[in-house]
Amino acid sequence: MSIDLISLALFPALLGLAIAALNVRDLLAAVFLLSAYSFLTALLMAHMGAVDVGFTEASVGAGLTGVFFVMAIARTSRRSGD
Amino acid sequence: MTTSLVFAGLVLSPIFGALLIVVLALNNARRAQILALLSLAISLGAAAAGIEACRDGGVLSYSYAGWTAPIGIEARLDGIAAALAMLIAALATGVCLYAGRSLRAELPRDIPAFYAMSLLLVAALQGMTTTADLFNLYVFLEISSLSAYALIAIGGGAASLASFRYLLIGTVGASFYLLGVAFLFALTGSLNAHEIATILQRTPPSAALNAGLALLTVGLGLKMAVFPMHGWLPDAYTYAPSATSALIGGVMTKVSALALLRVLYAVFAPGQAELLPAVTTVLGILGAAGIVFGSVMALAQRDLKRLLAYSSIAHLGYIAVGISLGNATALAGAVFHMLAHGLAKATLFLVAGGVVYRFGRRNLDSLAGLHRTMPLSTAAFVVASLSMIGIPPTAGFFSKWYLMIGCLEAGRTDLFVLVVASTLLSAWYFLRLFEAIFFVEPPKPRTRDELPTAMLLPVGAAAAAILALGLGNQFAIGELIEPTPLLQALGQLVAR
Amino acid sequence: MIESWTPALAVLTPCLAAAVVLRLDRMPNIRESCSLTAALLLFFQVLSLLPTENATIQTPPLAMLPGVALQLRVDFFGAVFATLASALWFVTTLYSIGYMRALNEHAQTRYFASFAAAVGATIGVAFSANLLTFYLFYELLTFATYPLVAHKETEVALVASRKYLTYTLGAGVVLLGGMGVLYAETGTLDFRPGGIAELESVAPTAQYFIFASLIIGFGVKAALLPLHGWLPSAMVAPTPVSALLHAVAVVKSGVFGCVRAIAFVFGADTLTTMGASDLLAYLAAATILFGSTVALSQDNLKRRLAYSTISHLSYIVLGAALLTTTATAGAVLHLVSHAFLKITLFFCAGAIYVTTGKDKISQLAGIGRRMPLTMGAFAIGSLGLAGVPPLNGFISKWYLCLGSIQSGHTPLAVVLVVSGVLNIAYLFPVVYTAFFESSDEFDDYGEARIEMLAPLMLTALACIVFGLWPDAGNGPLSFAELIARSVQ
Amino acid sequence: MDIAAALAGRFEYVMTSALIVVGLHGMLSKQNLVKQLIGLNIMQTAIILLFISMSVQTGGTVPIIEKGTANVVYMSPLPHVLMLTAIVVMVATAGVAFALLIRIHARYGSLEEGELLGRTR
Amino acid sequence: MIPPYDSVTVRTVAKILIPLIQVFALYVVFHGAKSPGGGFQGGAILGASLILARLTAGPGVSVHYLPGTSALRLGAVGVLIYGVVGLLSLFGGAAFLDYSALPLPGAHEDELHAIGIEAVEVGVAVAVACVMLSIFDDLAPTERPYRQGR
Amino acid sequence: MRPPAYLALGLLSGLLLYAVAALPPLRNPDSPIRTGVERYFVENAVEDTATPNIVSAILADYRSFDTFGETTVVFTAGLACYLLLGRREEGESGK
Repeated sequence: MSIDLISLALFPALLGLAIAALNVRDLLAAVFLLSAYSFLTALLMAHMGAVDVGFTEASVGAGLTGVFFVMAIARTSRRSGD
Repeated sequence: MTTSLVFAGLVLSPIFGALLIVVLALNNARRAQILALLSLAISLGAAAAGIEACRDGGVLSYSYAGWTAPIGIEARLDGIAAALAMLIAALATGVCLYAGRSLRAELPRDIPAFYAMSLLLVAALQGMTTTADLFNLYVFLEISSLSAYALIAIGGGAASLASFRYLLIGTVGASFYLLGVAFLFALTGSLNAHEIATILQRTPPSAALNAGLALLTVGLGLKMAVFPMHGWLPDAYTYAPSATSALIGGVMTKVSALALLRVLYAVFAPGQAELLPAVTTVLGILGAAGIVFGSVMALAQRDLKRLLAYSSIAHLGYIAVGISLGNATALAGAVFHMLAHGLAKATLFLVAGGVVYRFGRRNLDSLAGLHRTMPLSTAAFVVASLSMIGIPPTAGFFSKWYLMIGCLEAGRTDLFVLVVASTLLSAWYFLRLFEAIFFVEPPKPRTRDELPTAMLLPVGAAAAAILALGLGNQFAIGELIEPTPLLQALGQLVAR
Repeated sequence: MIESWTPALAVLTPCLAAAVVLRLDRMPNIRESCSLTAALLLFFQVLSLLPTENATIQTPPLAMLPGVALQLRVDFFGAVFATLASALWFVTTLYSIGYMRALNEHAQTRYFASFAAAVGATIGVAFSANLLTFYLFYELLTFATYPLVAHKETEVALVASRKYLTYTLGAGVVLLGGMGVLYAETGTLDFRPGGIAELESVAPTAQYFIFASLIIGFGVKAALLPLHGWLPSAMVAPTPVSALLHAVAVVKSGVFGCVRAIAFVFGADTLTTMGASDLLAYLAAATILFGSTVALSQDNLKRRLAYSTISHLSYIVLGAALLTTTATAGAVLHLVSHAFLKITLFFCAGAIYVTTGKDKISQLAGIGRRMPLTMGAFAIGSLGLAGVPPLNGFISKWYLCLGSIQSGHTPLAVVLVVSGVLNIAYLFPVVYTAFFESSDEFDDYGEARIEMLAPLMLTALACIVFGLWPDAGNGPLSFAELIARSVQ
Repeated sequence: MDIAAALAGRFEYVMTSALIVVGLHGMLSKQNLVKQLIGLNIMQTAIILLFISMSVQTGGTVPIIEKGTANVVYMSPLPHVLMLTAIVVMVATAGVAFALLIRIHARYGSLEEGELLGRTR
Repeated sequence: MIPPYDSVTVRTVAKILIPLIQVFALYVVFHGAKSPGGGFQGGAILGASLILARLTAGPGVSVHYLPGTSALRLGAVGVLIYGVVGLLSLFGGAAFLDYSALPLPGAHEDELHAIGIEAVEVGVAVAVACVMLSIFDDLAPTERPYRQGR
Repeated sequence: MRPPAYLALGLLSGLLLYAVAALPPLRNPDSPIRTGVERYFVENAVEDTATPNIVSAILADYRSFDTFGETTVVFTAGLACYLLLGRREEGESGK
């Protein structure tokens, strides 16, 4: 069968994380959810055979972007109106 | 080797210039400016060599890293690209010369990094102009966008917010473009524009192809600020430092327009995607709407730079109309309008910067008596305005002329009437400026106080270039633009 | 054909003069002498360029579009117009000096510079070898005269100048559209005596479109009936401006363009098949009657003259539209004679205004006693416009009447005669008021200063000379006949 | 045509498309600038995922060639390369966006669209 | 605002951890030709280790290495390394970045390519690591307010 | 969110579904990307570059210009942040 189970499980999780990240009012929480989203993406990439890309996404996308997000939030405000 | 040097001079020299500025001159504006001018001089030379090589239909093809087209990345310079490359290099040189004084007046401190950033922008635009690889185009698109965001945001005040909006919209545009590339790549397995075009010849039309076309058009349309995707433009141009406005307003949108032109007519050879006629039709309608909208909004502005920004939207409408018509005459008109409008708008923004430099304000009232304070700048301003209105022998007239004839050739009488009649619209808002300059007495009498030479020189040179381009349009169009294979494939210039 | 850059030099002379004038802001005397010198120089330049039967001077073409170049050519018609403009420029400059200094006007530098630029553009219009060149100078003329109309910088002047620009730029736009279609259909924009032959085979819709756009484009400056609105408002300009620009340069450029469009773009053959020329002729006739009638009710002297101008410009259009040799000759002649007559009248109006501050006809009772020379010149101008022999107005009107009867349009001849009567009706009361009504209001006034008096005497004299000897000075009459024969 | 079946065979494509739409919806509907940025990030990541999905091959292995093996099916390497670039571009864009956010906050004291609008006018 | 992290445990752990991470990063960079990894990944990890050092030591202290603009300058040097490799081949008579024209005598063409790839990866790693650190420094909160334009 | 935004979003979703259904299916050995340039990379990467990791080979050799651009993107971002927030000029004490 053309659909493997890992994809079948990870994609809905991704969708859930994305929606959650967008709808949490605490921005710090949103950023952690986004990092989790990125990390799951990285997993999925690795699973799809793109180890290099997964590696990069994990270190750059989930890691550094997350850190930058936190920095930016620390210097601005943590609450979001929506 | 010569080919190598042309591309290296165009694209690499500004990048290296930027790097060297950061390494050597990050705290010395003067040294940074000199380095920038040096690397731009190389760029100018390369552009001149490129024009020489591309006369009468010549095309320079170059494979980066020595791997030929489908494997590696190919760069191509045809007459159109060479003309645009020259415009970019020349305008950037002028702006870098100008920025020294102007930035110091508009910003609280010297910023040597400005030069590095402008060089990166220039390199990226040259890269977009010359590349034949769709993904490479994306990379350069992003470099140009990032540097543009930064260059706009240093303007202070609302500039950051304007820049952030531009960032969101611009990134969405770039993402759409990337998505379109994804579809094309999935369908053809290639990223090279010419190879894709060849493969598409034998690919049956499909929904994915149509979607790819639509996404590419929307993505580039967002970057090009075609109405109604122009939302980011007015604020960005208004709040940016004038030097930035001149550079970005002069060339940036044009490069995206050129990319769009290539996608529509070089990648999707006519008739390949079912959606192509619909896309061009919609583009024509949007362009026409943009002309009217931009001009009417420009009429309502009190802020000089915002007025110029809205006029940009109108003139991008002309380019969009030219692209949408798709015959050789109209495309030549569109390309020539990129050059003409680029020069004219840059001149206008440079003079606007001069007004800010002298009076610290930029509303229309501050223009009063400008012809006494800055007679030479005013003369340049008038020349550029006449070009924007479309009065011969300035360049703007000829681009409008080719667009008109292109409309007739395509049998679009409605667009013809619009293009012709819109002259009056743009005349109206420029006349408001003339009236503000010549016939309003300034609150206190002003003595002659011309801009410093470093600022006046680019202004004058740009104005002279407008006239030269108009008088020499037979060279630009007849020997450079028209013989390019892209236009030749679409037929003769003027149907007899 | 002789190729030479000398016609371009003739165009450049006034433009250079404008640039020099701008630099001489602080030295009014040198500035004015510069204007005068340039005017004289230009006049002799134009004379040296006059064509002969077998040699026409033209500049080398400067290719601009495929098949179209920027080019100047001194043909007979253009030479007549250029000579007229350059001669009257000198006279008007002299007059302007008196006028501007007497009123102590502001921004005189801008005034003289714009004036010179406008004359340069007019010479360019006269010498244009094709529509593109024509369009270039036509638009330049618009921009050069804009500061003159707005000269006073009052709200009224600014509104009038906006109106002027809207009309003329609108005209430019329409003209541009017509040029576009003409070029797309025929691939050329040249002026050719007798018309562009390719135009005959063009689809009728396109033919009508081109004709209509060209006539509207030129008709605005020529103040044809529905398009005349700007002219009376533009009378807020200083009187010398009204004199030269609104009796000679601007409006005559429009008329000149109309004649070019009729005789050099379309030609009699195409127009006859189209049947559009009759329409134009009747439109012109309507304008003649309209202008004359409205002029009757104007109390402001300059406005009365403005409406008179509207009516007389249409004489010329009418003559060209009749498509016969005699009528065309009449049109060319009227172009010249009306210029001399109307400029005399405007000079008189200006002289009165400067000396007494009066600009209403009803205020002029008895002024003829104190300013006999001025009002005498005015009387000559009035008689000339009415077509009374032996003044030059009679000759042109004679040709026009003859032409309309020859071409079978007798009603038009009647219109011309009626208009002559109306001319007397609206101009003679001025003379009557000035000479035969009495008041003691002007006891303290004398003639205007010599810089103003001399020019108006000169032009009045010219009216008589050309009336008595229409071929004086290698004369307009033979030129007019040559032109008419070449195009019909 | 049986679109449902066609879509079922392209599960990854459909899901990434959904993620793109979710991200864009976030950008359009949220008032907070950070949230808009999060939406942008989600959209970009989704596009990257779409590219990667393209390269999947049944039985494919990581595109690293081992000596002495033949007839191995590899995942397509080209999309991987492109997406490496895209990820870096993404983080670069985010970095610039943060710098802008900090400036905006320093000037207006807020990152809510509605409040900003009130303060710029 | 992030306070300087004044916990002895954290500092000690970080002190041990950071060199380890950096060694791993170097491995990733130089082993990129044979296994997953390369300049970007290695550079990002290297950058992360530097950022970790900044975080644990607190922003006030951590400017001891790569202070001021030197991180950005070093980043530019990284890009320059890449570019110079390209220019070497350009002036060696081939296209920009065509490694087969690198002026290294006695190496086979494929070896030249491998060397070129490694050199370029080093440039990328330096650039990414330093620029990431530079961005972090810019974004990180400090006492001094940055100067805003008018 | 205003109606035009909903419209745009709806259009985009429709377009994506419509397009994705027509893409070459996943895991298809005959899809164009498999038969295009990719074959060359898989077959020649080791010979050309002596680098077993094809991704590295393409990244740093075949498409090295892209990667140069990409490094420049990173550098541009760094410079942009410095330009916008830079407060670390050397010799700042003098100012």
